[in-house]
This record gives sequence, structure tokens and C-alpha cells, in this order.
Amino acid sequence: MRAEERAREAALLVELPPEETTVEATALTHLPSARGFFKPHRIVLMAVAGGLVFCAIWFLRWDWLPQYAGALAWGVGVSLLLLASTSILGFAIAVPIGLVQVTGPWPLKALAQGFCTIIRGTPLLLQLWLLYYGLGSLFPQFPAIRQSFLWPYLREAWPYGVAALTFSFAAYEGEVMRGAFAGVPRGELEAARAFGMSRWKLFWRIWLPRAVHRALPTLNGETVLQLKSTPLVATITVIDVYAVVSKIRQVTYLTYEPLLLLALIYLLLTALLVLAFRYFENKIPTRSV
Amino acid sequence: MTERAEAIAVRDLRKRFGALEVLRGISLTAHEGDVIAIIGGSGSGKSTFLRCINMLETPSSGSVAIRGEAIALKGDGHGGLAPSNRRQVQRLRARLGMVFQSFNLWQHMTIIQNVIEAPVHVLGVPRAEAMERGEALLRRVGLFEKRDVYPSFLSGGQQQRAAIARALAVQPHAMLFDEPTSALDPELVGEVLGVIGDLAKEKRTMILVTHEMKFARNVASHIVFLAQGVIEEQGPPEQIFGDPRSERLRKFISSVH
Amino acid sequence: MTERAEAIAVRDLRKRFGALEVLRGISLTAHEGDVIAIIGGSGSGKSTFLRCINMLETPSSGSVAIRGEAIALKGDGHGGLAPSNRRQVQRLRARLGMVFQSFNLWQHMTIIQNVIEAPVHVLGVPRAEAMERGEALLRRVGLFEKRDVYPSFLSGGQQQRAAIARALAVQPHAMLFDEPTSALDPELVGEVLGVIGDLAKEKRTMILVTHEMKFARNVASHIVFLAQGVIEEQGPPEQIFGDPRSERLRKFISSVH
Amino acid sequence: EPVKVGVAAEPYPPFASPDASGKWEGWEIEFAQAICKQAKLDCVITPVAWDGIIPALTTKKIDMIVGSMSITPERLKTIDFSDKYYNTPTGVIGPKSEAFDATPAGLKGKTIGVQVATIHQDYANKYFAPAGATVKEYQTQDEANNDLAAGRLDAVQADAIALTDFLKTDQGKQCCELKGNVKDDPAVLGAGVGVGLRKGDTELKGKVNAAIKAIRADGTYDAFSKKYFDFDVYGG
Amino acid sequence: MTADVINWGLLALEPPGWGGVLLAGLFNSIKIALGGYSLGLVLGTGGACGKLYGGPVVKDLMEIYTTLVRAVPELVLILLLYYAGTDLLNRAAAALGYGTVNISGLAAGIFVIGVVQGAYATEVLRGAILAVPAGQIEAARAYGMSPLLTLRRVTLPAMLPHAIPGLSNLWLISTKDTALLAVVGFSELTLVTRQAAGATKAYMLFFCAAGALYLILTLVSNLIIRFIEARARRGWAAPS
Ligand SMILES: Nc1ncnc2c1ncn2[C@@H]1O[C@H](COP(=O)(O)OP(=O)(O)OP(=O)(O)O)[C@@H](O)[C@H]1O
Ligand SMILES: Nc1ncnc2c1ncn2[C@@H]1O[C@H](COP(=O)(O)OP(=O)(O)OP(=O)(O)O)[C@@H](O)[C@H]1O
Ligand SMILES: [Mg+2]
Ligand SMILES: [Mg+2]
Repeated sequence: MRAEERAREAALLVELPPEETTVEATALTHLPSARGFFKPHRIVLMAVAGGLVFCAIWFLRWDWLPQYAGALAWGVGVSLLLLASTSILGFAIAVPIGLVQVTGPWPLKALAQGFCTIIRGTPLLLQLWLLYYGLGSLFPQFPAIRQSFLWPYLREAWPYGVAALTFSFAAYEGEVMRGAFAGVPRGELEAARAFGMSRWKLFWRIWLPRAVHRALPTLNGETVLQLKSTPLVATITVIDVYAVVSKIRQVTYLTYEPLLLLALIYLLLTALLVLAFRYFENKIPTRSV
Repeated sequence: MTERAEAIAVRDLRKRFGALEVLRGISLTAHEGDVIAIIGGSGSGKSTFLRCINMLETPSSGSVAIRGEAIALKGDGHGGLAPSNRRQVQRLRARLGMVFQSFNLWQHMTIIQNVIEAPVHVLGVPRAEAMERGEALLRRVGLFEKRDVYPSFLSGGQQQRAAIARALAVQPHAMLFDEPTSALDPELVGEVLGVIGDLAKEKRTMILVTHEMKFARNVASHIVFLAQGVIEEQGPPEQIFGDPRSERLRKFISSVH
Repeated sequence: MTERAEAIAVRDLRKRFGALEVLRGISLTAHEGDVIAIIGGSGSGKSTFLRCINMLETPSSGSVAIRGEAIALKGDGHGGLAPSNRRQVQRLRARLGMVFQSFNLWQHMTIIQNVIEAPVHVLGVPRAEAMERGEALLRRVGLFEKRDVYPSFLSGGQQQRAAIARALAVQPHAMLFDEPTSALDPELVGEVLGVIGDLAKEKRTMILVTHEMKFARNVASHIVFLAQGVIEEQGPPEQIFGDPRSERLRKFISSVH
Repeated sequence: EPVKVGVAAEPYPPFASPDASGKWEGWEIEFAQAICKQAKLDCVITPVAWDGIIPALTTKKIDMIVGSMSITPERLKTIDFSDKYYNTPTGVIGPKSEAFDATPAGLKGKTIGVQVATIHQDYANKYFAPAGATVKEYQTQDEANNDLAAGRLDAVQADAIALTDFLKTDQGKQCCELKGNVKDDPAVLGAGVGVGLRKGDTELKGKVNAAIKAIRADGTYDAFSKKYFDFDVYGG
Repeated sequence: MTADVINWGLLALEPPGWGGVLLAGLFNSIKIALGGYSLGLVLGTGGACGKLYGGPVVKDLMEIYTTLVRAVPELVLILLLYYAGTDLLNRAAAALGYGTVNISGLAAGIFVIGVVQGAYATEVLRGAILAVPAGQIEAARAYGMSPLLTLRRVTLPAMLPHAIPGLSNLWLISTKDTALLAVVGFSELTLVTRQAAGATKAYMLFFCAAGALYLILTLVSNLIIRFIEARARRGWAAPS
């Protein structure tokens, strides 16, 4: 009991500001509504935007585009695959991380909180390099690892990228899930118990879905943030769309064009994500207060 | 009364929260078809008593039996009791329909999903059958058109009626109501009391905690007045309201009228 | 009455929100020392009328003059009016002490900071002087000991008294009260009405919207009954409450009593 | 106004690498200092990410590149170069445990590491990739070397001097050896290393060319080269 | 070179230890983070006011700004702004006849982080301003305050408690985003760590050391944030 309290106090000392407060400010979660698109000033703005796009097309060099279209599409595929796999894996880890912080015994609680604090307190780029160049260069020194069936994978770069992105997502989303689990009204859990649900059933049927439901808007933002993190893997030799564009930049020596295209690609991917999430959120409507 | 089977039997129930002894030896038997209303001042232990019946709160001592089956209890090592067989508790709970003051509908499910949840996932009723029965129940409480709506879109009265349908869906041996109308706006109270009144007329076993004295008088077959953790007085409604014996009950009745 | 100067003069004020015409031609003059109570049903436009006086709401047509100075208005291009000189409005507003239903004390300032804010930053009174006067006002409304406390730590009644002190601090030509007690718990209403009653005795010019009929009757020199955006009836309290002419007023009075 | 000399921000020994006090040192740094002194330019060494070093030059973040950048026809489309200031062959290294040579046939099925945006990348893509090798690109030479030592690569292609330098380190000595130099292709591998300059910056180009000539003539070049190499790095 | 012998001497502050270089990098990171964050706050305040009180054109421009920045990875934005931003500035200066302006890496870094932070801060501050009860602002108007005075005396101070959790997170993001400048070769903590690791081959040691430095920075920041928050929350009733 005393130990638990002490652990809680120690943990409180390192708790970072809640993640939910900034997700919407740092990730696009709502598309601007199309309504009222044709007000006079908007038409002028759109004309200006159109002019800019025209200038970009006319005065900048785009002749390289067809040659790299295939590579770009491949890169987008890799980016999306990374996003999907690491978000799903990360979420799977985030659930227990959030849960033990709400109900777990204190050693697990402290462990989960420490994990979240360390990951949230250091740059992802550094974590990525630590895993790939640091940990990755230690592995081959152990013959056991070198001979194991894992070695062909450990030789590659993507497992490290996936691991780093997964941990990152798990830490940020774990923090969100903690709030979501804690925020499910006690009464609803009590009602489930009153209807004779076992602990597992209560967790799977009521607590988890309800928490996920609560976390959905933030999950949307976290996924957009995760998409925005994926290009970092290019720095450890994974060929995602960012890496493809880097290569284009190096081969063509163009400064702006590939980057502008890249920004456009991410803009579209983000919009797609937002639309997908809007679809899911609409499935379970909640009355906005 | 004696020839009917015992639906709920509570013997010498005590419950303490730390230093505070909230229930100080309560015995009460509800036979099949009884409608028992529990009244009493705030903090007198009414909710705690109700919650002890289905072990949402574990008693410090005493025993509870549902339909003659005693809930197995063992010492919890802190001077209280705890169920020794979780499965038994879950099985018995599943047939006690509890209705809460704040409804506690599951917000991530539609009304019909709320209603069929326990029958399908706890009792193992086939989905189609549960659906059919659930819809009948919703029709009965006047919420059939709202079946596919999420709870947050309903008024408090509608939510409480849905909660009652949810409790009925498990075909409960007995229903437990904890102040089912006190979270409602005055104009919505009537519709919920109407539904409960109908249930009482069907001679369903019910124990209800309520502050609505007029309603308790009309509906209950037996009134229990709780004060400071003991049953201060009990009896048929006419006697309790018409001819209260104890000073405390007399004061209580005049204060709420 | 006629020899006293006009404090507030409203002529043929109209206000529409979209299709809804809330005020449909209201004229009212408050002379120095008048205490005018505005009564009327919910939605009759009382708040809107009060807010039009200091241009928190801009009228659709009509005119408002404070101490004989007409507020300059011009068409706003949407069929309504807008002040043509913002500085004039700010200057006139600064000397109209407004007290809101929900107090609207600035939460990030202590009580005394709330009180001296407008004198110091709008009227340019030296800080020390404002402080001294502010403290005297707080003493007067019985909040001197709470001077360095933040509003959220006060009860509703205390907050409203602080808001009254804040309004008095600008040495207002006239005070405007919009249901100053309706957000308060019943037991706190008295303390606020007491303060307002004292102000009325001093013959301060006041226009107050209230639902407290007894209070209006005791305190006001003149009662205005608003219904559906027009002045249905007005006159001294004895006449309005003792001998209401219109059917509507009679109904209204009986409904609130 | 000081002239900003761009060097790659990544360690590239023995040509340029930061020391433990954060100062840049190496053969190329001494070379840069020598020509600046000769041309009486006020130079500041400015580290820039290698893969953005040409944009940095064209957007005037730096004024010249002294970064072991080979003079290639492709680069000449975008920037200008001084005369060459060194020229070395291109080599391939690999683990001691495997025997192969630096030919397309020898590298078939192998994973070969190169630094991005280098002539080695272009060369490997032109000759080794079509022959069945996987080309993996690294931000820095150093990381490619490290991955070779870590067994995540089968070979590394780079400037022969840089590779020799690596093979002299503990790490390199243990794991790897030179598998040979690649067959020359001037169209890809270029005509030696020159100072990268903005197009149209002819004044600076003139000064740099004159300075290179001068330090070659007065022995300065040989003097500091001896500290690093026991052969003529200027090449034939 | 193997993991079993950790050469702690590599972290010594004096050469041949690299500790001094790491600390210098950390100092650079903090400088950029502070500068970028401050710039972001200025842009964010302007952006939030523009979004809330501006005319239709200003509102739309702000919307475009925040939408773009929030939808595109920081890494891409940093590259774009680093090259394009400074290039445009140079061209503008040239067009105006000032010749090339000399933009230091530090200034460019601050500019880049600041523009990104500005969009985030716009959203945080906008939300916080919207959380201020309308009555507070109406009371200010009723006492004759001009719009600017209202903003300065009431709206901004009243929204502060709502904004602080968000702004604290932005500060932590800003310290971590400085690491991204490594990809343009700016000598902040992450890049010097990579250089140190590359030069000594002690990858684990240096990356862990840098991680510890970032973590300390985060945790110390957090203590300061709590102190500030406690002060800004004066006046808010204790949660009952
Ligand atoms: N979990 C708990 N821990 C500690 N004390 C509790 C707990 N639950 C209830 N109590 C205390 O037990 C006493 C009885 O509570 P209970 O809720 O049973 O009263 P009640 O009769 O239902 O009152 P009300 O009419 O207000 O609902 C109260 O004093 C309450 O504070
Ligand atoms: N900003 C607004 N926009 C649209 N309609 C409004 C607005 N403000 C008030 N109204 C409408 O104007 C009518 C009069 O409102 P007002 O607040 O003046 O009534 P009131 O007499 O003060 O009522 P109450 O006693 O409830 O405060 C109402 O129907 C209200 O809905
Ligand atoms: Mg209760
Ligand atoms: Mg009103």
C-alpha cells in the first residue's frame, strides 16, 4: 500500500502534459467544409491559388515526373503499409499500456508510465537511429543471433523502422487510452457487472469498445501524426515515398519541385485518412453537447 | 405470503466502510410476487443494501440467498466477506434485473443492442430470439421506434425506460430499482413510474428504493423504512403511511410530503 | 418629474433577429433618480431592450440618448443600424454600470482588480485613487475582506455583490441590471436585493429587469410591462400591481405570484 | 564578406571529420584552408547535409563545396566546378569470409552499400544493379561501413582512399578487405574531384583555380598531403 | 568496440571526450527551440486573432496555413522552408536591391521551427480563446473597453489557463523537432551525436547519452511548466 503510494508519487513527478490537448492542434483532423465555397472573396482566393498552381506547373520543371511515377507509387505504398502496420501494432500495445496504468499493479503501472515518458520525451529520429545504428550493430556480435532464423530480417532496415514507429505510436496512444479507460463512466461498468458479465466479457464487450469509442477522435489525430512521422524511416535506408523523392532530388538536382510534390502527396494522404475516420466516427454518433 | 417461494432472502446483513457501519444487521425476505419499497433518509444505507443483494458491494457479514440458493461467501482477509465462487455470483446476478438511478446504458451501443447484450453474451440466448424478445420489450416500454438510436440521443425518461427494458430482457427472477426517477426532470418522472407500476401489477418480484412516497404507497405490497442502517419500521403501505409508529418515520414522512 | 434631466431616453426602438422582430417600437425615458423596473414574460425582449441601451445589441431602428447625447448611428448595410463612432459608444458605455445575470466577473482578476479595472484602464483614474474608492465600495457591499480573493472562490451572491461594486466603481450616470438575482440560489437572493434596494433609496438612476415582483413593487418608482416586444402597460407600482388594466398583465401577475 | 565553404556534415575520414572538440579536420579541410589562404579569402567552414549540399550551394547557403565531389557531366548541368584537386580510383570492399571480386559478375546477388548522391551510387546502379545486386543507399559513408561491419551488407563501394582508411581501423581490420577497384567509366565516375561552385560565379572560380595551381606549384599541397597519404593523391 | 566494455571516457567534457560537443549541440537545440517557440507564439497569437476576428480573406488564409502545416510532415516542411524560405527571402531582398542577405543556420532553424509551431499555436490559442466565457468579454465591452484593450486585459489573460497544457506540449514538441534539423546538417544535438557516434563507433553509448539529455530537458521543462501552470491557475477554484 505504502509502496504503491510512493510509486504513484514518483510517477506523478514525471508525468507529461496530456497528449489529448494538442492532437487536434498538431494534426489535421477535420477537413475545411465545402459549404460556402463560392463566396466572392473565395473565388478571388481560388483564382490566386489557381494562378500559383499554374505558375508552378509552367515555370518549374516537371519533366522527370513520368520517369519516377512508378517509384513514387511504390513509395506511397510503402509509406501506407508502414502507417497501417505500425498503427495497428502500436494500438495493440497501447491498449494494455493504457489499461495497466488505470488498473494494473504498481510495478506494471510504473513500467508503462516509464515507457510512455521515455518515448514521449525523446525525438523519434533519435530513437530510430538508436535502434538501427545502435542496437542493430550490436546484434551481429552475438553469433547466436547471427545464426538464428531472425537474422535475415534483422539485417534489413524496415524491422527497426517498424519497431520504432510502433513504440512511438504505442506510447502516445497508450497515454490517450489511459484517459479513455479512466473516463468510461463507472456506472456503465457496474451495470455490466450487475448483468453477470465475467471480467473478460466486461472488458471485451463494454470497457474496451467504450474506451475506443471515446478515444476515436484522438485516434484520428494520432494516426495523422503517425503518417507525418513515417518519412523519418528514410534516414535508415527504408525506401518510402520520402526516400523516393530524396532520390529524385539528388538525381535531378531540383530543389523545390520534388518537395512540393511530396507535400502534395502527404496532403492527399492526410485528407484520405481524415475521410476514413469520419466514416467510422459517423457509425457511432454521439450528441455534441 | 408464506406459501410462495422465497425470491430473495437477506439475513443479518452488515456492511462497514472503514470506520463507518452503514448497514447494521438487516434481514429481509422477498417472496415471489412481492413488491417491496425501501424508503429512508439520505445516507441511511438504502443503495448499499440494494447493491449488497447482487454483490456489487460485498457485505461485512450476513448472508444473501437468491431463490433459496445461498451466495457462497468467505473471509476476504480484511474482516469482511467476499464471494468464494465468482461464477456463482455471475450466474445469479444474470437473473437479477438492476435499474440504476443514472440509467447506465452503454453509450456505444444502440438501444436494442443494449437490450440484447446480456441475454446474448451472458445467458447465451440465440441472437434472433433475443432480438425478437428485445423488440417486444421495447414496444412495451414505448421505445420501439428508438431501437436503433444511441442512448445519448434520448431524453432521461426514455433512457430509463430503455434501462428497464434491458433489465427485463434477462427474464429476471427479481428486479432491483435504485431511485429510478431521481435523476429525471419532474415532467419525465411520470412516464417511468407508469412502466414500473405496470410491472408491479403483473406481480413481478421487485425491490425498489424510492423517494416517491405516493408511488410507493400505490404500488408496493410492503414498505421498509431504513434509518441509520437498521430497519426502523416495516409493514403494509397503509400502516406505514397511515399509522406510523416510530417518531423517526413520522418525521420522515412529514418532511418528504 | 419634468424638471429633472433625462438620464436615458429611448425613442421608438426596434430590433429584429433575422425574421423575428423582438422589439417593436419602444420609447422610454429615465430621468435622473428614476428607478424603472422592467417586467414581462420570458422572451418578451427585456434583455434585448437593456442591451440595446448600451449598444451591446445594435438596434434595427430608433434612437438612444444618454444624458441628452444621442448615440450616433448609421445604416449597417443589412437593414439595421450600427454606431458610427465607436469611441463615442465606448465613452458612453463607460459610465453605464451594467450588472449581468451571470455576474461575468473577470475570473483571472481578484475582486478588487475587477473593481478598479474599468476606472483605471478605461476612465484613466489614477490607480491609488481607484483603489481607495474600490475598497470603500467593497466595504459597502460587505466584501472588504474578500478583496484579494478570486471570483470563483465566492458564492453566487457574493459574486453578484462584487459585480455591483464593479458597476458602481465607474461612478455611473445610470445602472442597468439584467435579472441580477435569477442565477442565484433562493437563499442568496436576499443579500443582493438588499444592496440594490439601498442604491434605489439613494435615488440612483436605475433600469432593472427582474422577476422578483415583490421587490420591484417596493423599490421601483416606475414599472414597465413588456409583452411581445411592446410596452403593454406602464405606471407607478401601485397601479401596475394593484389595478392592472390589460388582461395580459393581469395574467402575468397572477402567474408569477 | 566571408566565403562559406560547405563540407559534408558527416564524418568522411581521412578527408573531413569532426574531432572531439567539434572542429573539422582532415586532408580536405587543410586543402580548403590552403586555397583560401592563397586566394586571400576569408573562409568559414560550414557543415551541410551531404544530400542537400547542391541545393545549399544554389540557394546561397554556401559559396563553394569542398566535399570530395567528383566532377561529372550530370552535376555540371546544375553547378560549376573548379579544376580537379584530387583523383583516386573507386574500390569495393567486403567481408574477409567471402571471396568475390569487384565486377558485376562477382557482385551478383549481393547487397552493396553506397553513399547517396555520389558517383558510386550512380556507378553501382549502372553496372551492379542490372547484374543482380541490391544497391542500398546511405546518408553517410560511415554508416555504410558500419553496416558492412555489422553484417548487414555484403559489400561497400566507395572512394578507394576512404575505404583504405576504414580498413585501417580496428573495425575494418577485423571484418573486411579490399576486393579490388572497379573498371573506370569517366562518364559516371567523372574526371577527379573539384571544388563545387555556383554557375556564373566566375570570379570565385578564377581565384580558386589560380590558388590550386599555386599551392601545387609552391609545394604546399604536397606538404599537407604527406601527413595523410604515402602516394600522390592528385592522381595522373 | 564490443558492448561489454563501455568506454565512459568518450563522454568526458574535454577532448578526447565528446561530452563538450554534445553539450554544445544541446545548447544549440535549446536555442533553436526557444527561438522557434517564441516565434511560433507570436505567429500563433496573430493567427488565432486572425482566425477569430479577422475578415473573410484573413480567415481563409489562416485556415490554409494551419491546414497545410498540420497535414504535411514536419520533416518535409523543414526541408521546404529551409531551402525555399531562405531562397525566397534572398530573392526578395535582391529584388528590393539589398543584395543577398546572410541567413545564419541558426536563424534559418528558428524560422523553420517557428513557422511550424505558429500553425500549432494558432490552433491551441484559438481553442483557448473560444473557451473563455462570452460573458467575460461582453462585460469588458459593457464597461467601454476598446477591442484591443479587451484583448489585452481580458481575453488573453483569461484564456491562459486553457492554453497552458497545449502550449506546454508545443514546447516539448519544439524541443524534439529541433532533431529534424539534423537532416539539413544543422549542428544540433542529434547531428553531433551522430557525428560523435560515427567517429568513435560507440553508437549505443552516444545515442543513449543524447536520449538522456533530451529526456532531462523534457522533464526539467515539465517542472517549470507545472510551476507556471500553478501560477496561471490562480483564480480557478480548486477542483471540488
Ligand atoms: N464506497 C463507499 N465508501 C465509503 N462510504 C460509502 C461508500 N458507499 C456509500 N458510503 C456511505 O454509506 C452511507 C450510506 O450510503 P447509501 O448510498 O447506501 O445511502 P442511501 O440511503 O442510498 O442515500 P441516498 O438516498 O442519498 O442515495 C453514506 O454515508 C455513504 O457516504
Ligand atoms: N442573438 C440573438 N439571436 C437571435 N435571437 C435572439 C438573440 N437574442 C435574443 N433572441 C430572441 O429574442 C427574443 C427575446 O429575447 P430576450 O433575451 O430579450 O428575452 P427576455 O425577455 O430577456 O427573456 P428572459 O426572461 O427569458 O430572459 C427571444 O425569443 C430570443 O430567442
Ligand atoms: Mg442511494
Ligand atoms: Mg433575459
